[in-house]
Amino acid sequence: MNVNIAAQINSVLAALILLTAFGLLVQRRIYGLLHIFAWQGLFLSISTAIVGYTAGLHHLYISAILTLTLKVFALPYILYVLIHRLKIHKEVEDMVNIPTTMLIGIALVIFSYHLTAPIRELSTLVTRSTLAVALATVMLGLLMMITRKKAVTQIIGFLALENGLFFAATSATYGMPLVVELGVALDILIAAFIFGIFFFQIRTTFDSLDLKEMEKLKEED
Amino acid sequence: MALLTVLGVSLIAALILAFVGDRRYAPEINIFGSAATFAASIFLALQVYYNGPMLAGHDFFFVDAFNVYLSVLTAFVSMTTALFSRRYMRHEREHGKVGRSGMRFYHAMFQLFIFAMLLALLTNNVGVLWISMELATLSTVLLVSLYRTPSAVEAAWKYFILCGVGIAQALFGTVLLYFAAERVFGEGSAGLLWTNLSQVSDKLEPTVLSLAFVFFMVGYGTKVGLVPLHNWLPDAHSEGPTPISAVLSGLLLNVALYALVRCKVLVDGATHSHKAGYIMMVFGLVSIMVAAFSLLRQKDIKRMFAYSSIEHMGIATFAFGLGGPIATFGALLHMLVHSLTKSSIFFTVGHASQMHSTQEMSKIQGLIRGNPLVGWGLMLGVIAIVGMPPFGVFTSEFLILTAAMKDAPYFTPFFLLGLAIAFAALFRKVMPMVFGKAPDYQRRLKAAHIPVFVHMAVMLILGLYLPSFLSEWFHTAVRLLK
Amino acid sequence: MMKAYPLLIEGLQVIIVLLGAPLMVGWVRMLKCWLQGRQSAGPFQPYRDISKLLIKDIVLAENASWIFRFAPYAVFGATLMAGSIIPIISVDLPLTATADIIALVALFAIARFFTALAGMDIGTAFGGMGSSREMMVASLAEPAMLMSVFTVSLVSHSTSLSHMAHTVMEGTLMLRPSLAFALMAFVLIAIAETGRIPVDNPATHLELTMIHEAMVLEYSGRHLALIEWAGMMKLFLFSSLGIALFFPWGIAVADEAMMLPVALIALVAKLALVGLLIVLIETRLAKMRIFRVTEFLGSAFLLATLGMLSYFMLE
Amino acid sequence: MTLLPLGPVFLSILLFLFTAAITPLFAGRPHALVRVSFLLSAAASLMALAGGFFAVSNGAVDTMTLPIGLPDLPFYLRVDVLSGFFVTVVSLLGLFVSIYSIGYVKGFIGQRPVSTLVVFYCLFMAGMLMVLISDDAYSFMVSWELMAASSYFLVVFEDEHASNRRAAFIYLLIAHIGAVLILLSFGVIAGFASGFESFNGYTFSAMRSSTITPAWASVAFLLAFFGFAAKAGMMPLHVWLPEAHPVAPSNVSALMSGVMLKTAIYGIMRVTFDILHISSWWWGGLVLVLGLVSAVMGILSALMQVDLKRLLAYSSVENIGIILVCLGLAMIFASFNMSVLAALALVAGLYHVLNHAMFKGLLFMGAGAVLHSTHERNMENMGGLIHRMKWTAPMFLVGCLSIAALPPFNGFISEWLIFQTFLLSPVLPSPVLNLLIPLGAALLALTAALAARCFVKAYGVVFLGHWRGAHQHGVHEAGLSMRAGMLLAAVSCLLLGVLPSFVIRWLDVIPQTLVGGTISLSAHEFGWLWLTPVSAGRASYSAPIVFLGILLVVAVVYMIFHARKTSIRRAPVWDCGFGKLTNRMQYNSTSFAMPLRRIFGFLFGIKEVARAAGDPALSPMFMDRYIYHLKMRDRIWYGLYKPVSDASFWFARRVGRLQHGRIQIYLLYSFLTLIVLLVFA
Repeated sequence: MNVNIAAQINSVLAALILLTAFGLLVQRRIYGLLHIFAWQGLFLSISTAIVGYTAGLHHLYISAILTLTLKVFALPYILYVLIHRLKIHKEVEDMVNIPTTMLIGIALVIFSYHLTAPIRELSTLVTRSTLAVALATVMLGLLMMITRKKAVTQIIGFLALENGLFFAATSATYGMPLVVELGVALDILIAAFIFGIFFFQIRTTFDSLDLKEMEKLKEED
Repeated sequence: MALLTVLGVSLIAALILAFVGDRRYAPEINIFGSAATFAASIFLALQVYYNGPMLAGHDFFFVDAFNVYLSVLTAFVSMTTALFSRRYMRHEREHGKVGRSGMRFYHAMFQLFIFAMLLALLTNNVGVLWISMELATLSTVLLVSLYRTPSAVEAAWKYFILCGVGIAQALFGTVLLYFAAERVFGEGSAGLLWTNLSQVSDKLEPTVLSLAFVFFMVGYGTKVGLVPLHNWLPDAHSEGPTPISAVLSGLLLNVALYALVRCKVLVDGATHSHKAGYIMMVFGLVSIMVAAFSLLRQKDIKRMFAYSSIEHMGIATFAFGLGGPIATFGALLHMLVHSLTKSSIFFTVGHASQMHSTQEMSKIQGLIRGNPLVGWGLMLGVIAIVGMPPFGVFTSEFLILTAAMKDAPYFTPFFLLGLAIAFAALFRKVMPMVFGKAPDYQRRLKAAHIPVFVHMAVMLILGLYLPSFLSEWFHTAVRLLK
Repeated sequence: MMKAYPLLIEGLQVIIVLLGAPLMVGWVRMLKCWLQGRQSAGPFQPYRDISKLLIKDIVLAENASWIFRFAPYAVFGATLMAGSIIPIISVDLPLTATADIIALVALFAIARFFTALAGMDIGTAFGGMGSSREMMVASLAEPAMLMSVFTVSLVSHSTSLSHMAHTVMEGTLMLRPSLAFALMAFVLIAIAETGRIPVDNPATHLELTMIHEAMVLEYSGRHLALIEWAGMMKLFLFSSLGIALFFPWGIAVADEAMMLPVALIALVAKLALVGLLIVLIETRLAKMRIFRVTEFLGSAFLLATLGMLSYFMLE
Repeated sequence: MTLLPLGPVFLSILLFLFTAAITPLFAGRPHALVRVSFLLSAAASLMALAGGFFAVSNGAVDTMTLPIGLPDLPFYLRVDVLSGFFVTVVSLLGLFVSIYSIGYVKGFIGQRPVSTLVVFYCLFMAGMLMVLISDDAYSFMVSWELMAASSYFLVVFEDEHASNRRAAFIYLLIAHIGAVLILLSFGVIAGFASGFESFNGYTFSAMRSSTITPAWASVAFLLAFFGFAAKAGMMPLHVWLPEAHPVAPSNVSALMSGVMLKTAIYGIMRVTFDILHISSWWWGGLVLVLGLVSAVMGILSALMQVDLKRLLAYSSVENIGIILVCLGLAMIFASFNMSVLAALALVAGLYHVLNHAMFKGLLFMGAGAVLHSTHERNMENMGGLIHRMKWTAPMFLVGCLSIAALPPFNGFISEWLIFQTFLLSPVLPSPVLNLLIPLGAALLALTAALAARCFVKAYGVVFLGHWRGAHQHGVHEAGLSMRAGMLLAAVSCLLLGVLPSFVIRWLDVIPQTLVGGTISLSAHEFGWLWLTPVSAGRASYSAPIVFLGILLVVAVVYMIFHARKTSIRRAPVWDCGFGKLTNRMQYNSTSFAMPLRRIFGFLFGIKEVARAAGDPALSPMFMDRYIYHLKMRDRIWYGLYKPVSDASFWFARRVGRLQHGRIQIYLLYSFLTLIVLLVFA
């Protein structure tokens, strides 16, 4: 597989990741969100593996495997179990309506492209054009967190944001050093545990996972 | 060796306490662990003092004047906080606010948190710095929700999400930094080592670095509690157990600012402009102003001092942004003295709220008559924190303000306004609590007096006499951060 | 001998002040009687009044403290001290250098301070009212007075009374607007300070209008005699102060022993004229309401300030 | 042999600190504590007094450095003539007040712990002295704030009342804001001195030799002036003063009013005359105008008061105004290089500093004695104390006479010198000043007359007449040490008033160093008996002769009139035949001030309500009683401070909306921050 083809495949994967990011933004059903999230993880993992193969960097395989296990299997599974156990409503409500969100999302993609333009010029890597997508994914994840009302969807948005970061790491620099990658993965794992605990805590204290319950601490009166 | 002890003891203590944290002797283990860490950190500091900056563990650790004093500070405050938490947590346990597992969790996470902060300070790897910052957040998230009250859970959730998102942006910044470094160093860990980066910072690509700085600013700025990224801070401080508030305010914010400043040095080196400095100054100033005005309307005592922390972090950020030898010196000193003062305030605040079974300030009265130590401790703490001599905060604010008058005179009116409002707000609230007659619902309490005394003494000494080794360190750090 | 001469003049002046004051008051009263078509008791009646009071026993208010008893002496002492400073017959008195115009004003202020305290001391509404009003008048008159004499001292570059008199005397006779303003202010103030109509009425004890008399209502015997005497001296001194500041011609200069009789005659003539002026004012005008006094004194203050300003602007 | 003056001053500070430090040893023995500690502070004051006095009389400069503070910036200490003079003032009153305090503080024993009072009293004294001798910005600010903080704790000593706490709060707030302004001013000057490459620029000696552009010098001057003026209690920054001084224990009020305000004057002089050097005349014009405003408004407000200590506090505002007038004149003259006139103005100002310390200290001590025995601050409930406090009454009278600027007491001397300055001022190059100066003289004259009026009222209502209050049991004379303290102050009032030429000869070296002019040659043309500031022809005043003259006349008259024994009969006062005079019918403080309210009422927000109470059906003509309400609003408070505070709270409410409670909004903040930074960076 020569570099050119790898780059093309990578671009396709990047497009898919962007698509899934938008999918997360517009998806109303919660299981649907989980599926899309898992797909995004899969694309990310494949992309990492391909970059690792092309660049001959073997530690990227480890990253890819980590991504695969964490983002494709473990986290969606944990979330699935939690949602099931906590009997969370299947429908997801948005704060802002979906067309508006999409428009904002598109604007963010353009903005990311504009921002990464100078970096693209500098880079010599095959993956350089995908940095914009990575940044866009980060921003879309953030946008998702802002527009969603449920604790679970916020977490999914947060994880999507992390995916974007991960993608940025591989696309801009062929991955961070292994120590860092491992550490990041560990942190994500701990975070997953913590939000798991949190769901139960929230659930027991508020009888709901709706974030509306958690607006008591404020300065207004 | 000292370095390994510094990091290892707290990690081991965390592991031990995870199992025995609910026993009667657990607080002693906690104290012992922190004391050992502190002793080791002093040893480390002596090494650095005599031998200069050192690299260790295959360049994985780097100890210089900047981070060694923060490590000693971290170890010291964690030790005094551990001392304080012995009495404080016993009281909480006796009043049924925490269970056995809660105590275990508390002790283990306390040590883990200390470990994370020390790792963040001592590591040479910018990536590991990020990881340990995240670890520090994660270890305290569940401590904030320790009491399981609705507001505690809410506060913890906000802390978790906001800091999580914030720190994720810092990761993006790290990626960009690595990207820039790779072009100089090529593939591998070398590109993330701060010692390497700082040597070649002028070769790094300025556009990338200024972009990276934005992400660092937003990311670590969230943890520093800079406005408008600060919203988690008052919630988390007010709802968690007081020892945790003390270390969050006193230490975590410092460490986050440390991370930000390390990054700023690289960016400045690359861009040869003062842009990062200006961004920091604006953030600092906005934080000072917003925190000061927010202080005016507080009802909850811990929330109030949380805002005061925002204000002081704003001051330090402003000073680092200002740059120049005197302002940077002032900023370094400010981090030190703010941390000591604020944690000591939180100690007394914790006791005060225990005495009245509430954190509502209108119900806390007559502290001096009820418990002179707590009352005077709080009063003097507030005097110190608002920047009155002979306490250390005055010294740093003196340096920062005079330097600001020279380099950024147009900012000083806002600075002055913020300081004045904060002063008025704090005193307005604290005076009725400290003075006056003790209400009948006030409880007698055995206060943990040693930590308060020790902090007060150190604050006083630093206000009147800055030891020469400290100032040498600061001067070295100033040269480093130039 | 060189030393003795000024001392002699000083002694002479003190005697003139002590003895001339009742005479002047008697003269004013006599003139007033004539103008109002009454029969007068002659110019020497004040002497008789004072000596009568001196003989009488003292009836002291129950609550009176030592302040009340000390005040007449202080008032008398301060006034007499003032009398020994103003150049009345000679500009070269040994004591003129002791105190200048500012000190002179302050000496009168001492007298007033103690009178007002005495008014408060007995603990009646009258006394308090008198003190309050007296101090009100004073608080407006005193600055106006200072402003007025300051104008003169600006012209003469001095605050020393003899020096000021010298300057005005030796200066060419010219119309200075500043001095004119100052003189007008001075006349108004002198009226207020000496408690004459239209500010105060020395002849009445009508409660609601009186100022000075309210304060000294409880005095009797020699205390009253001292107060009355001091009051007379005050009138005399203000008149001669005005003369010394604005019309000093005729006052003797140093080492001109021959000039003394001339100076004395000039003084008598001038004081007689002043008395006439007072009587004219008092018969022409009615007493003002107490709060009109502020306007009266305000205009005096204004005039004095105008005098000073016009010195800076016009001269 | 020249005596080095810094040593005694420094030792005295150490002694004060030592006294504060040994307080815990006396736990449980308050009587011993009070006696020992205040005797020690009296000794310390005496020591400082010696140092300060020799500093001025030798004209020597003595410096030393303390190895504390920042490592590259130790505490620089320095005594020169200016600080020596102020050290003398502080320690002289400190000595009297310390003696007085032995008796006064004893009154608190049993009511509240006196140890805090002792500790902070000593720290306060030490802080004041340290302010005067520090020679770099850092140690100056440390001492300055130490002084502020310790006096704050003294103000809040009786902390149960919310009003006391409020007073202390306002005090500390304004003091702190002032301190920050001073600090910024030092920042400006230090920036020019060193460019902030090192700490050396913070020393005053570096600041002195720095060359600073006129525009920045003006900025520095304004910052320092307003910073110090806030502490000095200049209008309109005075609001803390009438709140804080009354509620503090009276010995502390005496020190605060008498000398603490003077440290601010010292600061202004140090910065303008010594460090910055005057560059433009409008500095002096500004000081002059604000001084005049303070003087007139201060004394008018004092006249309106019914609280004795508040009255005294407002009178301090007035006196500070007078001192500022002198400084303003000195600055104007100095800017036109008229050094002799500047020297005269400075001497007048410094003399008034000394005088005000003495008589205001005396008056506050007297008020303390009254408060101590009557437990009353409201003058409406006092009266007739002259019969019960046979010692305090005459000493208070001395204070009143002095502050009313009546000869032969000291207030008159400084007043006289100020008027001389005004009258000697020639035609200046600036037309504004030419109009301002006569107007200033007029207003000053008004102030002096109003001051006399104010203290007639104070003395008359408090000490004369009948007791107006409800109970008068236990009204007693003050103790021996209190009387001793007051007597010493009263004697110094008299001595300063009778022997001014010695004092002027002593302090004449100060204008010589500051503005290069001196008046001593002309001042003693006629010898010590006469005071002739410029030349004998211009003006002269002989305080001893006036004093002896009045004394002589009074004695002679007394002897003549008492040659014949007459009987004195006591009788009830004239009651117009109604025979129902009660003590409530006396003129009181409110009624005494009534004419003035009519005249100057427009300056204050006055609301008077008088209405009859009783049953109108029963008898419409004769009411049982009349009810009179007088409400006075400080226009400056409502026009200047309240809007600021309201605006702060309004803004705080706005800012509070940032903390909205909804996490999505918070995330949006961080998102928007990111985007904004990305766009602009």
